[in-house]
Amino acid sequence: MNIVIRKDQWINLAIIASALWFIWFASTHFDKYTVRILNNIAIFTILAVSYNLINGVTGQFSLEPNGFVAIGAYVTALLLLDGDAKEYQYDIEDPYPWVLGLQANFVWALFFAGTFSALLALTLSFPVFRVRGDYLAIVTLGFGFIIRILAINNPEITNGSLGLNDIPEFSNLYWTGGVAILAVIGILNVVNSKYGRAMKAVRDDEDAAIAMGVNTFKIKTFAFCTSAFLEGVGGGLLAALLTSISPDLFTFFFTFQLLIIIVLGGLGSTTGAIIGTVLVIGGAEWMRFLDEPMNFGLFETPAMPGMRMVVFSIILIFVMLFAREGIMGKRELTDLFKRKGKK
Amino acid sequence: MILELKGVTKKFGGVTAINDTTFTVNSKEIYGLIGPNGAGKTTMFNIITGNYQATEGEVLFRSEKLNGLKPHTIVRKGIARTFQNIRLFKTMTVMENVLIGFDFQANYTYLESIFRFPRFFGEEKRIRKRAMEILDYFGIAEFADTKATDLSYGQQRKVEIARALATNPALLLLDEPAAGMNPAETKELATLIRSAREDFDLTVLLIEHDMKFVNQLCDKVLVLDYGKTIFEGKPADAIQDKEVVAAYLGDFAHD
Amino acid sequence: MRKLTTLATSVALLATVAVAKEIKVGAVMPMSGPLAAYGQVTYEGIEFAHKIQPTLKNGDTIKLILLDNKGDKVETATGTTRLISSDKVVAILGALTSTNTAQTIAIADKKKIPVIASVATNDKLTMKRTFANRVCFTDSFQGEVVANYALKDLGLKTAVVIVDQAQVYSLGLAKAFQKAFKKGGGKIVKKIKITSGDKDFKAVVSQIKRINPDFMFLPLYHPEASMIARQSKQIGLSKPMFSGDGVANQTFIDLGGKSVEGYMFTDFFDYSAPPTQKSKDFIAAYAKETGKNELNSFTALGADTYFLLVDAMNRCSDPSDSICINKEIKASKGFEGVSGVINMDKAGNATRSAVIKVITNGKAVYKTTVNP
Amino acid sequence: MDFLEFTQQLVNGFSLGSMYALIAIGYTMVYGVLRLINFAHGDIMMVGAFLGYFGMAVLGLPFVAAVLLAVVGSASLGMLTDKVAYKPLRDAPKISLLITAIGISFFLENIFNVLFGGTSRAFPVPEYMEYIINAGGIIFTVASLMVPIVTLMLLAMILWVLYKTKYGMAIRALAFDVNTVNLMGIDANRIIMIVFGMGSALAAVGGIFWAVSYPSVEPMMGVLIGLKAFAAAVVGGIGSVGGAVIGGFIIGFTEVVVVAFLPEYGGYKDAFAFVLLILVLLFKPTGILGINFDKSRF
Repeated sequence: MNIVIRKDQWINLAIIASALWFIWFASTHFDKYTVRILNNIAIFTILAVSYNLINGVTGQFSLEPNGFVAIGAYVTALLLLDGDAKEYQYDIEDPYPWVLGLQANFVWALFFAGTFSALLALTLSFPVFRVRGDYLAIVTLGFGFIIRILAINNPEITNGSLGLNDIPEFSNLYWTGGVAILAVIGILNVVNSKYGRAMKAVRDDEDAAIAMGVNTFKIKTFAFCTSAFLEGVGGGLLAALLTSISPDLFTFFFTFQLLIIIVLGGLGSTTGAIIGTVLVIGGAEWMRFLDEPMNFGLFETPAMPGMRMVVFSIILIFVMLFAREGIMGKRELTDLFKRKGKK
Repeated sequence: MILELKGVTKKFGGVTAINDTTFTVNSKEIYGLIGPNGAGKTTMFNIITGNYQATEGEVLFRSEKLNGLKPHTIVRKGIARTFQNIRLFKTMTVMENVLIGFDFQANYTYLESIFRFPRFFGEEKRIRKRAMEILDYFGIAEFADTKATDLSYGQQRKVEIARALATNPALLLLDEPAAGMNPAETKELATLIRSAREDFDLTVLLIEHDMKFVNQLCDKVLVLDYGKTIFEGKPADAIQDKEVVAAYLGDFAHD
Repeated sequence: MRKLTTLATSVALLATVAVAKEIKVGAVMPMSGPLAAYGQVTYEGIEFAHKIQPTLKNGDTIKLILLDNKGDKVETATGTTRLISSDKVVAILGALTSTNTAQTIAIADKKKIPVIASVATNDKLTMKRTFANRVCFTDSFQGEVVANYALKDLGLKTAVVIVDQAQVYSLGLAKAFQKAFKKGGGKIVKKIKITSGDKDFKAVVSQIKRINPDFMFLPLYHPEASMIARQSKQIGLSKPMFSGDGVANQTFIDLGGKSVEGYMFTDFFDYSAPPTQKSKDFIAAYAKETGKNELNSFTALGADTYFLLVDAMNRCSDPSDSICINKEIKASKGFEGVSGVINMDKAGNATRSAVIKVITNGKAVYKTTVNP
Repeated sequence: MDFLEFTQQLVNGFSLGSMYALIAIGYTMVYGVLRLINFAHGDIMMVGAFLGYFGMAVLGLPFVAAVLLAVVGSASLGMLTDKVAYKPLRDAPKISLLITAIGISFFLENIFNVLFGGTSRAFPVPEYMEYIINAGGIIFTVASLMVPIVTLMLLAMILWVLYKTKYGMAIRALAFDVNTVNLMGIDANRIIMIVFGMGSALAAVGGIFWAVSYPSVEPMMGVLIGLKAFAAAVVGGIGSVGGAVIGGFIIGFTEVVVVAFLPEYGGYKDAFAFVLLILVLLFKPTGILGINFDKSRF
């Protein structure tokens, strides 16, 4: 038993070390386009593993990421932009004085972004988890929507639909990749603890979990808030990567993309969420050919803009109908090693 | 006296599922709750565990009123249960299933688990050891890393009871533990329950259809019919009771 | 459209065979997602212009690379980075809306790659940027045009403004109009906020009916503007209505039906009175290709981003020198585009005339041209 | 605000609420039998509106025939989605079902976008529907009068089916217990299919009404309306058809009242449905006429 754990730890350390090496190598050797895609992958990894915690591990279907990512992005942007830059940008209404005064360094900005998201998640969890599960989906969907409405209708804070521009570009692969590694470790640590077990128990059979003395409300709230925290941080990283944010960035499509990622990777598997991110975010670039005219030799199909989205939704339905477990099922990478080791 | 129900009534809309039931279960007793289908036995369990709130009446556990408490709080006070149709956590191993029972007994916080504080390792080691002991007791230690739902029916039943015992209960509620078992398994189960009572210092309240099983195991039985108590006493006497026999006639026929 | 694309691809294929150098030009457009309708129309113009003029003066061919951004910022950023660092484009056309264009410019500006926007009218877009350009006029110019026309030509003194909080375009235009209208002695009696996607404006129009202004200014896109026109008609509110270029399309007239009769709006150009020779040729070619000569302004502006770029490239000794291209774009004076004569200034903004149209008998009829 | 103004807004709210109600009924019935938030329901409404549009603008059918086409087409589509996408997942975890529903919703939106473009199309409203009635200063079109009337008629019909027919009883029974329905000798899957058909047919009517009142159809039109209709279903009490109608009216009235009397908050109009939803979950999770689903089917 002990030996297995030790072996796991070695594997984990090796994975972390190679990830760090890769980040260094990519930052120094790859071209800008590849680095940008890697940045996107890193940020979406953070979002996917945390989204997977509530949806996959805890089995509570939520559609919130766009909302919390938006919160995180705005909090970070407001904290990173200095007073003058804000003064110059606000075009629709004059900003509130306190908005101009907001200021923090990148680390604190990310921390506040996460905390603010988590607090909102906590408030939402009270109405939502009072009833069972599936209302979460619609409430969070509505929440994401309301966040956008708030961003649009409070130009004194958010500059309305113009959004915030010229955000200092702090995010680079060291930041996004580093936070992604920390997020994955953190999430895996939760999953491999009594809390993670309780989350899975809630997913498998909520009544049985209650009968084991699990406070399911608390467990669901923990999962929801953790996921919101990391989504907020991810949003902050995104804002500092794009250097410009506006409400139309955080539409439901954002959430939909994450949903495909975790479903494809295997709901409940953190490794799966990472694999899904690489496939979908990397693959979305690759799948651009779907929008272009296709030459089948004998005949040519016309360009069909938007075909990608159709294909995406078919993939989602297909995975759910015929390959419900996705790529990884509920297993983790370390499980694969374990199985080999055992035999 | 460990459990006491006083005039408990439960109504669903217009239907009375349990009607003014009063009984007490003494410490270390094995107490049977029997009656035909739809008699309100499982409803009774759900009231004791807090899943349902009694419309009228009181539920007392070690003289403490349980009415209004959340189900998970009641578990922590020392009442554990199993389900009529086995409800194991299907994506988890046998070990993990039992560890869920230790959930509230492991003393580390959420942040301690994220940052892997020393206490996390200590506590995990402690509960894993105890979980292993319980599995050992039930003779299923070798399956610790097997997915719980891959086991045979009889073994799954054991895992479920082991899981319930992991919550360290004083009162164990078993909902038809022998259902679906063959006679040999049933016999083994009866022995196991009896020895567990001694080794874990347990009181057992069980729902059962198999009268033979009840007869050889229970110290006392309560017979319910459409929410009403029609008999309370020794199991041997129950079979002789006219009302009980009448209520059961249909049920025995198709069992 | 299908024919057009097939043709365009075959042309592109032929072009690659040619011996001359190939220079890549990028386009970032929402071809899917919520903005797809506008992106498709605009890109149609770029594509068609490319088909007409696929080579430079010196014989180099231009390869157009389109990236769909789905109307999304992350995709815009990735697409722009790809165009610059991986496809090595010399210039980028796009990205339709002001917010997405700002995203493209933020990246391109650092890499010193010129961007030409087709319809992004927000004033601040080109400020503090070196490589940002546009062929459309700005919100403030358009706002002024409407305000002056209403005050001076129509003698309207009081206005209600309906602004779409969710559209940068609407906010900018409303602000510019208000400023100019007040300056000219007019009075804004009420500013009503709506959100795009709204359909029911009964409460809004009955409020306006009570206020009874001289006219209504609706700096909106066609879905909302047409519904407001319809519902105004229903309650018997028949004040003059005025919009910007957001309603300058056939869909607006289709959606509005009879209720948009008399509706006025500013536009970039009028296909029935082509302002330049290039317009005439383009419309003729367009009519031949698609069978219709109602050239949408977005299509015309899309074409102009391309033509302006090619014109600037032709003036550079090395047509793949982005810095020179940018300089030449900004130096374009009296450029005869499809949508009219364009004069670029140092900031990268186009000085150009606006056209005012009025809807009569289900057709947008040219009324007057306003020169800056 | 005077009396006339108030009455005018009342009429507007009634008309708007009816449309939400028609769509909410479908949500509530599907939730009742399947415990599924059918995210694709709003998009079925969109398909209904599109079918109506095609019927009139392309096939040149008269209005009533186009409505029939839309109703039949949407009902078939609803039943088809059940058969293809939901039925194979009857024993799957609920989350799989919800994800599939999202997938269907996105699929419908995008396939329509690819095939017909994202530009709004003008819905050819029949002349008589736009005829304006002026009743002592209160102005409304024939359409806005017809919408609530037809809604109430359809509601009466649905209630009749639910309470007076064998299938209706099976639908109600299914909300509580799958076994009872099987005991009645009726195939539960068949009932579920019927529910999808009925719900989708009503959504199609709602979609056509929507297109008549606001004459444009586009692929994304069902998204927000669908969400609000679901909120209406929860406010009214999910699982209850009457509740869905009440919820629909509440949401409709709230919106109209907000825009009319609190114009500064007009921008938040779309948010109110969700705020109501959250309040209901906080204080009365079962909604106004709701049934406690947590405890049933235990």
